[in-house]
Amino acid sequence: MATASTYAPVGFDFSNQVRNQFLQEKGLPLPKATSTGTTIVGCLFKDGIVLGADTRATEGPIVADKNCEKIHYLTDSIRCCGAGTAADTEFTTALISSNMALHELSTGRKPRVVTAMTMLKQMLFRYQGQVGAALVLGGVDATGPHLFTIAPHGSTDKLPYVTMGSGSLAAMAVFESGWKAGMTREEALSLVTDAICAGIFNDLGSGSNVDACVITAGHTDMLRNFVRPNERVAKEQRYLFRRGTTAWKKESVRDLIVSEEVRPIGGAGAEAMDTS
Amino acid sequence: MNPMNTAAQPQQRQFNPYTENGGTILAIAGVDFSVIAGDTRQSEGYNIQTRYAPKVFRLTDRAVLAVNGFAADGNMFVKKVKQRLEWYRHAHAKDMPLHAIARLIQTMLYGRRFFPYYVYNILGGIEDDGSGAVYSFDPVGSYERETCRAAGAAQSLVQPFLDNQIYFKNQQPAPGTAHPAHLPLPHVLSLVIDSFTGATERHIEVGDGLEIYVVLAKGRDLSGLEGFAGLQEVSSRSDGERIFVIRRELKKD
Amino acid sequence: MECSFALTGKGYVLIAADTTAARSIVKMKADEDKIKSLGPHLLMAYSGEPGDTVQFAEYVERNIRLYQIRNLYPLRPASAASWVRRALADSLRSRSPYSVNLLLGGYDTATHAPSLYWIDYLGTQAEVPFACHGYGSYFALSLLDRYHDPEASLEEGLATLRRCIDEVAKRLVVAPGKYKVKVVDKDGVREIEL
Amino acid sequence: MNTFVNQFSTSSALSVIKKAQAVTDDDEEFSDAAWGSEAGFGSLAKGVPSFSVPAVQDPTSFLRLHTDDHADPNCRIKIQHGTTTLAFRFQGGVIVAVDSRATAGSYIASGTVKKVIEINPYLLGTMAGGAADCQYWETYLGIQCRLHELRNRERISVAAASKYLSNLVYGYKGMGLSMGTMICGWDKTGPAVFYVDSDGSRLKGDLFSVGSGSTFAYGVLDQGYRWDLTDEEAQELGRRSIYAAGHRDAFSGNTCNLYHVKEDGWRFIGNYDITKMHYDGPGDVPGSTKVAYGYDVRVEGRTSSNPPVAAAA
Amino acid sequence: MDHFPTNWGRPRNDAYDAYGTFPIPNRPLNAPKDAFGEGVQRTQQPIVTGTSVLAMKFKDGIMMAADNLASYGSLARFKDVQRLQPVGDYTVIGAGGDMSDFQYIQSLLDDLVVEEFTNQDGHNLGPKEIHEYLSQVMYGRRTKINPLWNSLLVGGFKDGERFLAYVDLLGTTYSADTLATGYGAYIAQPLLRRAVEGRAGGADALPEEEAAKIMEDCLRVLFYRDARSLNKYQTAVITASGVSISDSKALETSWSFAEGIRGYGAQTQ
Amino acid sequence: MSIMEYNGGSVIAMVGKGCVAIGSDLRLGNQALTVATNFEKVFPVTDRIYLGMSGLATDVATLREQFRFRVNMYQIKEERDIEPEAFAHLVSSTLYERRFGPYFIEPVIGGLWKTQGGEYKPYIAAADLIGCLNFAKDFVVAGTASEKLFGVAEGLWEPDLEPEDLFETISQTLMNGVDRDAYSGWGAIIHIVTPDKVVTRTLKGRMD
Repeated sequence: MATASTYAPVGFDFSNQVRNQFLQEKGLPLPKATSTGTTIVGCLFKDGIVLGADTRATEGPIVADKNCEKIHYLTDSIRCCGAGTAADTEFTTALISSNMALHELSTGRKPRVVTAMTMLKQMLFRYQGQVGAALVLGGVDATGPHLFTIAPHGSTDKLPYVTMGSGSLAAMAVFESGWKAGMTREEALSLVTDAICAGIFNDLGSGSNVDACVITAGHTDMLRNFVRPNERVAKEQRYLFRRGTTAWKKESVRDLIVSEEVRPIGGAGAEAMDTS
Repeated sequence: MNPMNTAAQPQQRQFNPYTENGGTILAIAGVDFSVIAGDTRQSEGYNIQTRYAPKVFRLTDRAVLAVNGFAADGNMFVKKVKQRLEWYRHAHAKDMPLHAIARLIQTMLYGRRFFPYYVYNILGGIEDDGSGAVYSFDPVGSYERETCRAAGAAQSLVQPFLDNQIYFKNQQPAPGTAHPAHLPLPHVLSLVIDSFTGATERHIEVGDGLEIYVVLAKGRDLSGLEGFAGLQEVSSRSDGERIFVIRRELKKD
Repeated sequence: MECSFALTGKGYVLIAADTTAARSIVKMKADEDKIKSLGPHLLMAYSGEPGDTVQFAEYVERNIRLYQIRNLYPLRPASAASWVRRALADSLRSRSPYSVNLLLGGYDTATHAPSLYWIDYLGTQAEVPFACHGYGSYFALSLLDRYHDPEASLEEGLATLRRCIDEVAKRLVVAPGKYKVKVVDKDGVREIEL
Repeated sequence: MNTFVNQFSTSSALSVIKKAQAVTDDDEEFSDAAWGSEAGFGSLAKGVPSFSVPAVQDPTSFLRLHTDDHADPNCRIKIQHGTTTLAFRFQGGVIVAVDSRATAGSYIASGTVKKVIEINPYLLGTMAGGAADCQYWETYLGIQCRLHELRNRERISVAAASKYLSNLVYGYKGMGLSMGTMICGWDKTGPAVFYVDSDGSRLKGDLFSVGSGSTFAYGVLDQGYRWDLTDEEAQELGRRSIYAAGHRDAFSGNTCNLYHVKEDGWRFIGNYDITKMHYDGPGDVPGSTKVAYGYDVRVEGRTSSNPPVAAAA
Repeated sequence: MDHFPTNWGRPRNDAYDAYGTFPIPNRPLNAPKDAFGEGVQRTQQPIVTGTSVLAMKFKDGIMMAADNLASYGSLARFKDVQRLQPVGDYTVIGAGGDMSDFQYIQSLLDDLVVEEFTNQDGHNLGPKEIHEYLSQVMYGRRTKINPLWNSLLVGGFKDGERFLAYVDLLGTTYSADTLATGYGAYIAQPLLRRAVEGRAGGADALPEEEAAKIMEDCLRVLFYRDARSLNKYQTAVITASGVSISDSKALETSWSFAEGIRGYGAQTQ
Repeated sequence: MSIMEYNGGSVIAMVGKGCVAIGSDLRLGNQALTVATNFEKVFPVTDRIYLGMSGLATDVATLREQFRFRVNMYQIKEERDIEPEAFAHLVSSTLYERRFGPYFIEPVIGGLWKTQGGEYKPYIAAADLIGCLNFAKDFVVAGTASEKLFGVAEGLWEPDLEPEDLFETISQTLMNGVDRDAYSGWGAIIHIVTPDKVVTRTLKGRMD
């Protein structure tokens, strides 16, 4: 009864499942988790890989986060963009990232992109699509640059340019019409920016800013908010309230400053405390 | 838990005659003016169909109707209302007064009680007594006269903001003062613009453009409208009520 | 349909629960006691899924008793309520969840204050001056908002309780006929004839 | 539709067929004019209005599919719901009290709805259920009541008016109308209250409350109700009961509108903010006990704890 | 009507009687029923379908394009279907969706044009009128729950004005400088918008040759990504000098972009 | 009606100049029925971190206990107070652990973190019911009134508000937001956390 251990077993905890089933049978539909419409892309160029993502996170039609980060760190030279159920992409990539670090420590070699890809696809396949992460994985390792997509059920794909998320069609159109082999870094970066912008401006699930990440052998550039095409315009007026506008019933103040008063012992005080 | 739920699941049909086209409309009535605004994005799902589809329509020189919901129903409904107003003009040689248009819209909406127009209407304009008025409708025709109202996709984002800023809800006036009963036109316009830029930030279906119709009572001067870029007059006469349109860009993502 | 009411007054908690045990459209029994004393100053009214109710009440009763035996003093009402809530919330996550709604009333002999806790089958807990479970709550809560007095004497409290029962009898289609009423105060737990 | 083509087309065989179709099958030409001023010409002669119905096997489930937000919270057309209304008869006439909230799903669509429909100076109808259903049919009832007056040179009785409404909506039974109204008024028989709903039931009685918060209103109303209440006491009881429902029911609230029907017709007593009543009471109005209605405000400073007197000393 | 407090006022579900308060829970529907209702067939799903239609405004008029495929499910059934149809002297309509419904629409429009011609009243049907007519037809059919399963683009040039608008099976209409139906709305529209909206001066600064190139690019991308498309297409150009619909053209495509790539994962050979 | 709306309730947190404010409404409902109007949904975690939870009330209580336990364990092990960011990740991973049988709550975290220099900087975060964190720089909301709160906050909030101004802004946002939501309201409580004190105020909100 009421046992809560700090050392719970690893992995998912299904103990609420029974109760939630019970509630569902009572007629309360279970809520759906935050799922993000997104545009994420990646493309190969002469020296490496460029990954790109928009920065909008939505809950239904509401923008929950205007500037979230969708390019996740796996290792220094491998990054992963996530679309789908937001929490799943976040935790899946975090888990694989730590596994990659462990792998690196146990083998003593720089981990390869295919290692990350295999870990991810095995994990996602194990959960049969229940972990709803659609990923674009890119990185440069000893064997050169690699770019993969991983679908929620664990299938993977290897291509010179890839897109995922609700804006994937818009972004893919840009790639299909603009990609060519052996681009320079600048060309690739501007193509990726164009592709993300196509998602941002044509897909309602994507929006706000462009994040990009350029990975070459030996160097990774994370270009957070590389382009900001959607800055909010200044408001027409300010909305400051006069202090005292809000009516309240009661107030309590908790002082966090520990105040110490030093009272000298001896003199007048000592007489009262005569211990002799 | 109520047992009713179990059997009340809706059944699926193959052809759904309705869809949702996003967007938001809003109207605010002032003492001798009324402002009716809507964004211009028309979307379906995550797809932007067009960046410019007007949701606000001039009916007469003193009545403006904003429609939101299913665009095909909305356009058809506006067409029918305009037709009825035209007939009225032919029969009576004058424009139908605002409160009568409101009742007309109710009966027209209710005529489709069992196959509703999926349209949220807001009618704004000038009453016979020269005061600004806003009427808001639900899809099957219940209506009431109000001072301000937002409808559509982002209604729940905009309306509480207007409650606070127009009705001064939950605000205590400074001691010895009272909240103004009516706000001046420039203030109302800036509230409208800020409502829409705010809704654009947080609601994916709102954006692209903003169209603000301003209806001024007969004889009211244009004070409060000067300085608005792209102000356009759409009234048919200059000696009666006058209607102006202000167009603004909104974010396009 | 089951109904239970509880309200606090000056130094006491009054708990009333109907006494019908029903199966489908049949009344099986008309004098079932649905209020359990969990300790010298603690009462619990329970309603909900038949079977679960008694099982859970007895489970709670024994554990609270066990605590008293081990520690030589009983759990105070607030702690007891918290424990009962937790027990219910945990059971809900097990293979065989208890589906029980509870009203927990107790008198804290240390602070001399009566306290009343409303707990539903999900393990939602609220400390309230008066509470109801069942369809009766739709009628009685507003009435109690109007007539309840935290400093009412026992007679006044009973009068308010009678109002609730009368109102439910008047308006609820499936109103239960008879109620058992118990009170807990500084002298302990006892049953009262309405 | 394509009528303008057909109108002038006499040539092709196809258009002849089309024209025939248009005559037999053109439900586009429904009377959305319905009643009122059709192009400025009255159309009252047409009688009971007609409605267009979707061309599907089961129109009721079609309507439910698209409008029943309880079965399916994502349904598109959210018709406004939620209400507490009450009316009771006493020696001084009829008290009608209502709240003013309309909800669509969990969104409070309006807090200023007029839920008392002034049918004529002697008749009031309340509005619960589908707002449009009540507004429309009670306005229509108003027309019919006036016609009755013109035909018979006397006011319609409350019984007849309510029966008229009941018959009207019973004709649409099972189609998805939703209306629970009380027709209140004063006629030759004195004060009268009738409950009419879209199932077709019509009940005569002394005291009714209708709506999602009606149970809460009943709780207060039943306890305070007597036939021989004074006017002021009755008004206070109506206000207090609506407050009770507004406080406890999520779908009722905002303000209370209070009407009193007497021999010389109805009178609007006032509009009271529920929250103001909670904190300060209804203000300086006749019958008010000048006490805040809110439980926590009322019992402020009172405690159930009962320390022994000896210990306190 | 439901009287339970939590869902008070909603229509009662007569199929389920919670309290047993009604003697006959399953009330028969009192509305008149069509005895042959079961037998009536309506288009409830498209059968032989066409995919995207693209259209854009350019400096001198409107350009539209569509491929020549009509699919039967996943079968590329008819490979020489013309989905761009001139109507009158100023207008072209392009159709996606069910091809039989489109042919019905064509017959309606033929009648309309003949009708208009025989009237000889000095008026000619322009794109605006035809779009209005189509939107009424489509909306009317959706209101009868008997839709014409198409999405149509209407493009035209009359009296010095370009006109481009959309109408679909629900009667939804809109217009913009660039339009696309079907998958084109997701794949081609971003490219079209970038080319037109993104251009200084917009559509007015877009010469015909460039428009044709953009159109071809879009069709190529669509052919790459839309599994129901074909690399054989037609374009229509409507300018002040009238309507011209091209013969079928073939797209140059290249599939060598991933030559260096092996497999879908760890494979290297 | 969704399970997240069963008990009702909403929470909001906002950043000010060197301070944060976090508040909730006070309703505990049982669908449309209001059971109690004293149900606080914001709890102190440490002196300068507050955690708000909206959603199913039983899970609010369960998780409150669980977080208190885990924070205490952290404190015992590390011999220092937990920082807001670490706490946010604690919340997030606790929720994600139940990915396939979630707790029905959406947490909102507001607090101050201590920089190397000993300064206090504001920190807010929110998560969905399976723990996807959202670190905003302005405001975060959760609960049945979240849409309404987003709308008002987007209009009213501005950067660098002093504690007293922040109190007005968050109070106005919360009260006007919940006034348009049937399942939230019935009073509200706001905590303003500044480096040297926490001011808690119970608002006089609408009671219907």
